[in-house]
Amino acid sequence: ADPVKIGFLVKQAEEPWFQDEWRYAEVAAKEKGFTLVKIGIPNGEKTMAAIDNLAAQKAQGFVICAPDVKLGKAIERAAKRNNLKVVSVDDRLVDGSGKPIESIPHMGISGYQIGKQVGEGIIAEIKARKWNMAEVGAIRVAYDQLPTGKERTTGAVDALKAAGFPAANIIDAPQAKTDTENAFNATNIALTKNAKFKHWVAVGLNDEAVLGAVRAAEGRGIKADNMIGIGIGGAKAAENELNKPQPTGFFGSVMISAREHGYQTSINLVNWITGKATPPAEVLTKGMLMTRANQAEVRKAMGQ
Amino acid sequence: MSVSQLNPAAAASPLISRQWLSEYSMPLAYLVLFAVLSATVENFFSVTNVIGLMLSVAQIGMVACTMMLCLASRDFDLSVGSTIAFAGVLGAIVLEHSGSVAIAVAAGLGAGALIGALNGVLIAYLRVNALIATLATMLMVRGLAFIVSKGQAVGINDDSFIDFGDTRIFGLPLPVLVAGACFVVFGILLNQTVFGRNTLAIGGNPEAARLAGVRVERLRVWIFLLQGVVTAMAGLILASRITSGQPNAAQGFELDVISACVLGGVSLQGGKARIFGVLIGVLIMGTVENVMNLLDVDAFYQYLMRGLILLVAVLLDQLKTRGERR
Amino acid sequence: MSVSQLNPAAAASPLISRQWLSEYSMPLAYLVLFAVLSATVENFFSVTNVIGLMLSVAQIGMVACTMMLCLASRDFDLSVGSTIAFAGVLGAIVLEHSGSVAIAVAAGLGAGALIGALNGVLIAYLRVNALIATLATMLMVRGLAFIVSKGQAVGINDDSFIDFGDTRIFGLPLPVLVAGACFVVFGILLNQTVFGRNTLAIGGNPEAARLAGVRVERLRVWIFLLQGVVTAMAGLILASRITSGQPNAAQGFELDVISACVLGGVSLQGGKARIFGVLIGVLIMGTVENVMNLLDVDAFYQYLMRGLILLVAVLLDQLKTRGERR
Amino acid sequence: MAAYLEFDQVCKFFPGVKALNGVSFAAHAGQVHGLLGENGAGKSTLLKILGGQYKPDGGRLLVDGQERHFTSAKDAIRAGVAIIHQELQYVPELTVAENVLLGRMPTRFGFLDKARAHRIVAEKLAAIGVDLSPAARLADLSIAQRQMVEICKAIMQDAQVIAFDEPTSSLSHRETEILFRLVKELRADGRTLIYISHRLEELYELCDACTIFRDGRKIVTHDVMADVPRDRLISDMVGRELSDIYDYRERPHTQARLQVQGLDGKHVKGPQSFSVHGGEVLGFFGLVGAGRSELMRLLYNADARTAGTVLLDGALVATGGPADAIAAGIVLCPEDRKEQGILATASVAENINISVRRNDLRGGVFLRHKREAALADEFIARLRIKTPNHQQEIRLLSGGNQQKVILARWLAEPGLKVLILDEPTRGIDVGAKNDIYRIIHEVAERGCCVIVVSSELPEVLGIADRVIVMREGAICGELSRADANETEVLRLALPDGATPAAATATPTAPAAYIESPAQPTRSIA
Ligand SMILES: Nc1ncnc2c1ncn2[C@@H]1O[C@H](COP(=O)(O)OP(=O)(O)OP(=O)(O)O)[C@@H](O)[C@H]1O
Ligand SMILES: Nc1ncnc2c1ncn2[C@@H]1O[C@H](COP(=O)(O)OP(=O)(O)OP(=O)(O)O)[C@@H](O)[C@H]1O
Ligand SMILES: [Mg+2]
Ligand SMILES: [Mg+2]
Repeated sequence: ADPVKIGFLVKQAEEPWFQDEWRYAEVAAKEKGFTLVKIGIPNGEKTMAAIDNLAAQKAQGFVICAPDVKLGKAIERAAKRNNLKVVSVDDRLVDGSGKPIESIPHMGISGYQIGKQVGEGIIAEIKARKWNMAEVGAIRVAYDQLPTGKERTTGAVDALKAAGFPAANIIDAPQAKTDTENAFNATNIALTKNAKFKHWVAVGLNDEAVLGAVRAAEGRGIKADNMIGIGIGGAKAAENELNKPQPTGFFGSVMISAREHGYQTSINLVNWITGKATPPAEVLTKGMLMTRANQAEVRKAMGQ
Repeated sequence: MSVSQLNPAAAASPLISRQWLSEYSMPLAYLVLFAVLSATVENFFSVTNVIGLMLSVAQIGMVACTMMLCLASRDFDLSVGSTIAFAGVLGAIVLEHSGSVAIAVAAGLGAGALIGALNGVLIAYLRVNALIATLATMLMVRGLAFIVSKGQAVGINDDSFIDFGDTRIFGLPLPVLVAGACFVVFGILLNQTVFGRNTLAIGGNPEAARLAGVRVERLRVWIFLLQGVVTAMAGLILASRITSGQPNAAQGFELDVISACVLGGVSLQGGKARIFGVLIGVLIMGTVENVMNLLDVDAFYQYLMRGLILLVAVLLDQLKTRGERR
Repeated sequence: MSVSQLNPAAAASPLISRQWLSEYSMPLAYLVLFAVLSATVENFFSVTNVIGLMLSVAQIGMVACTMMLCLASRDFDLSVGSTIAFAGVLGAIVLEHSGSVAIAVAAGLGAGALIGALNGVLIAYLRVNALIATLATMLMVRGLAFIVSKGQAVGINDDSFIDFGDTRIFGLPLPVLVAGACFVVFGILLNQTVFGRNTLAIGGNPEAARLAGVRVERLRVWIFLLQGVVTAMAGLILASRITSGQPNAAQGFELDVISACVLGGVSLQGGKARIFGVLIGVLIMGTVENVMNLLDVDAFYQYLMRGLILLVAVLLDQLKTRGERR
Repeated sequence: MAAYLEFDQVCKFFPGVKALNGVSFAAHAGQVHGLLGENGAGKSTLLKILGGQYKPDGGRLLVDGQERHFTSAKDAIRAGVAIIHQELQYVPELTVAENVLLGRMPTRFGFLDKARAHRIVAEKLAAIGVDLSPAARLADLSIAQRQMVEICKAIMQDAQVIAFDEPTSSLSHRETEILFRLVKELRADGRTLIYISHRLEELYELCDACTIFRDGRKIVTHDVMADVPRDRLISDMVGRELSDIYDYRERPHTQARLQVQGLDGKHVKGPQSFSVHGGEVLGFFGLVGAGRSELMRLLYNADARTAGTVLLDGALVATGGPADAIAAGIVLCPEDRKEQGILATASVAENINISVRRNDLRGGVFLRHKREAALADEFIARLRIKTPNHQQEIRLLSGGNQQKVILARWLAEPGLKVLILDEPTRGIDVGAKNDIYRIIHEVAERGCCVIVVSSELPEVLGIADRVIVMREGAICGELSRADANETEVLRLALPDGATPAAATATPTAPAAYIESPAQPTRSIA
């Protein structure tokens, strides 16, 4: 048989998370002896081009985290046309009416679920610090232009509300771009408007957003003991914060395992191609809250 | 009696060779590049890959045709990326509600025409700086795309609409054929019609054009309107290819299109445009991307490579005009 | 014999009023806007908010000062966003390894100077189109930022470095003071020195400036070099504020800076620049953003509003030159 | 005979300037009507009103007895008015044919009919006597050729009214001759022609009637041009008496200060050498495209030279660009003020001070605004530059006044050793010419070298101590003031085979020397 060649397409190639996924997929490739082609697909157009490109390279299938889940049908068609097998990772692909595409096996996280873990982590810490919820303001650093961003922050907010956090205390801070500086500016304004709260918590779509919120709070004298920020991702940006000599308002980050996603999905796909096994239709992995206290264990558990 | 002191014969021969060089150096360079890549990069020279390459630049190609006119008239359009997204989203929504492909396409194209006309009126009649005017429409149209779609991709289930992006004629996908048609049509428009000549004239010297009786403002509006319509068409085709209208599609698209044009020798100072050059510019952009993916170049190094290749391309193009006084 | 036929008194009064208007209309309009917002928008007129507003535009402000020079000389720089990211990342890495703030800052500024000089040489000596040249460096520098940082944020633990972004003098954060200093320095540079005048001259007519003894190429390189250094400084300050060097910081920053300049009346055709205008342009951009967030404007409608306000601002600016037929 | 074209109390005001203040006059069909006036008198403004470019602030414009209100250039073209503007209005990237037919390109089935366009333009060019390919790009032509294209463009409109705004300012002999023949043909054809020029001899040669402007007002209309004495014209125009405009005075010459040895480069044929003495005014004459400007640009480091050296007072002048030449004390006032001279959006003061200011900076970097303003005001007064103040943007000045500003830039140089003026009096009125000639003499008297490149033969003969003639990119002869006369100079300048007799038969020749009453004194030298 031909040597196995698969593609691994991710929506934000520059993000540490996807770099990690690729890294673990490489590990799998080395172990199992197949060829891996990594392509970044920032938008729908590039996605289509990348699939064509894979076909030209005579790949037999690809793992994909699409820039938008509604690309599902297009990806399905393109794969079928080129006779490629598809496995989705991170985000589950859906068709035009929003139903998951059954023919594409999926391994992933639910943005909403991860967000919920953030919210739950915050609630637990609020309780541990014995804060009065009425005196706590919650910043949602919002970037609703990005569907996953919205899902994550919505999950977090829902978890807060479910635990009895007053909905009126939740303040949106819309960032213009997804970087720390813009999160900083957005949070600054939110803090100005709501000077009344004693304590603060912050959620956002990634570690960078929460970091911006934490820095803005520090600028106003709201330090570690009055701030709980929990990010998502757990990569270097979080590690830097958690390893600072003094604790900061950046309390922790929900870490998701790039290892399993990168490694396992590629192996599942290769097994499918070689006819060894059909991948399970859907596997959902969970994140773990990593804080100063449990950093080492979490990293180990997550296989990093 | 002769005005020029020059010996016509002596002048003619170097002139022709220089003109010939400046006319065909880009296509030639591209052919050489293509040949080299075919020989060295595995899988590059195959029907599927070449078609894939063409498909990947189909949208850029269409819009580059009108962007060329826009730049040639000394203007600038940053709003094309947003227009692509909006036309796609609007088309998808209208399709969902009306069920009629014709109405959806009409809505998308109509919206494009409106956006283009708005740009044109702002720039030509209200004399707003083109950068600011189209930056403003870029923001507003992107906002509209988000608002009408509530920030979510709008799925498309209509098969006849989706098929458009998939259908092949003589082995070539329809989007590629449409892009090809754009190059032919706008090539003719630029070189064989009064419209094209006047466009170059208002770019080269707007005052001279006005004094010669060209209706400069009206022409500007038409150019932007055309740009809007073609961009909307590209947006609808994209929506059909990706089976959804995506409000955050085509971000940064404007820079790609403008780069392709400039790479193809269109002057930002206006007055200069060659359709052939634009085609080559578009192909270079697509080829670079394609080859880097074929060679599995690391994502971070892709930035480096893209920058370098852009530089090399313009430096090569520069060489031929060297020595000439500017 | 009199040079002018006119009664000097009669001539002076309309002239002064027009000049006065064109000189101060922007600041006045901004003051009115500021007063209206202070009266109507809750929390807007408070020390914390105004300082927050200034902090939010500190980086844009610094870079806008040099971008103004760049545009005034009829050039263009798209690479500033990448340079901010790269300088921050490099500074953080060097700081990590050397432990010396001085070396880290020197490395960051040095890198900025190199990038700027590269741009300058490409544009001035190799005559590469400024858009393409700086687009290429933008890509390459961003790539370098990713490569040196392996795509990860680089943490900063040195307190003296971090303090820089936090320290306040007379209640004003240092980044704001630095931006203020930039406006003063570059204002003087533009209006009170040969450097500034020659910059405007090469923007107005490069050939005439050259024949008048301006060393056009050398000056161009200096302008870009300055731009690189100031941008790198902004990058280091950003890194200090966010206590890390982030390789994907400041994407799209270049358009913000250029818009602020153009909003402030800097002509893309070169030859025209006013430091006061740029300051106002920067403040308008920041204020719009700030007020929209204070008013809780929906993220999607923010796009719409930003576009609209950009348009209104230039249209107002346009009004005063109306009547003059070109 | 009823007037075909009539202006009635026309006014046009700009901020700070009354460009036209109640101007009335009439021009008749079958006549050439000359407009005269010093720089900034309002001549071009009047033509812009006629061409629909400006809307008058008052008064009426009548064409063929009908009152007209043009709102755009197109209206004027439709009404049969064609203008050849002072600032050439062409599209550099388009071809001759496309420029000539701009706005009126012939089509076939909606597509351009290029063959026909080329044919009709080629025919017209041939009929006029201009040897140009319709396919040539305007950017590749010399200024004179571009000017001829502009003229052809206006003629092709087949308009009843044709107005020429200083058409000869960038033409020399050959084209001037063509132009004059054309104007006369059009007059014979019954067109109404308006002709603006600062060269009196041309006006005498061509015009049937003339109107004189000063400071936006009409001074007088003479119905029969030929009857008006020259001195009367001049005094009406500039408001004072001028007997000898060249003001030539004998000066002592020192040793050779500037030595140009074997200079070679593009557009120059073979190495060229010459030298200039201190206190000497050296004239450079040649037909259009003779390479004079190119040689000066090589000397000034404006273009790269392939060989040769320039010595000033025995010292080598560095070759790093114009800045080096200026540092050595050599300055060049370029011939094309729009492309090479003015900083359009900068003020008059800025345009004057751009180069001089390097000598007078605080701490080597900071400007001295007050001194710059004072210097600008001094030159505005000395050269009678018409501007509301020194802050006016230079693009808003009349063409001749822009030229004066650029001259001021170079005359203000304190360390001046060599002054090169390329067509310095292009578009300048008689009074100002006189001012400039006086300044040239002053500069020479200080012991500097002055090189004047000019296509106006009378000017060269009138002010130069020595004349160098160039032909086809090379220096082909040199004449002392005593030997220089029009026949000799033209014999050298014309290509082999052409006789000076043929040249002197051109319209400029005999009439030209009316302007030079100083001529008899020349034999003293
Ligand atoms: N757009 C404008 N704005 C302000 N002033 C102007 C404008 N156009 C012309 N002027 C002024 O109007 C006056 C008349 O200018 P015009 O160009 O008609 O002079 P002219 O007679 O053609 O002079 P020249 O012989 O130098 O060409 C000048 O003082 C000039 O500065
Ligand atoms: N930009 C240019 N492109 C092509 N040819 C040029 C250019 N400039 C000058 N030439 C050619 O160089 C030769 C010398 O021109 P130059 O301008 O030096 O002549 P000149 O004696 O100064 O005459 P004039 O200035 O009256 O035209 C001419 O043949 C001219 O056509
Ligand atoms: Mg004039
Ligand atoms: Mg010349």
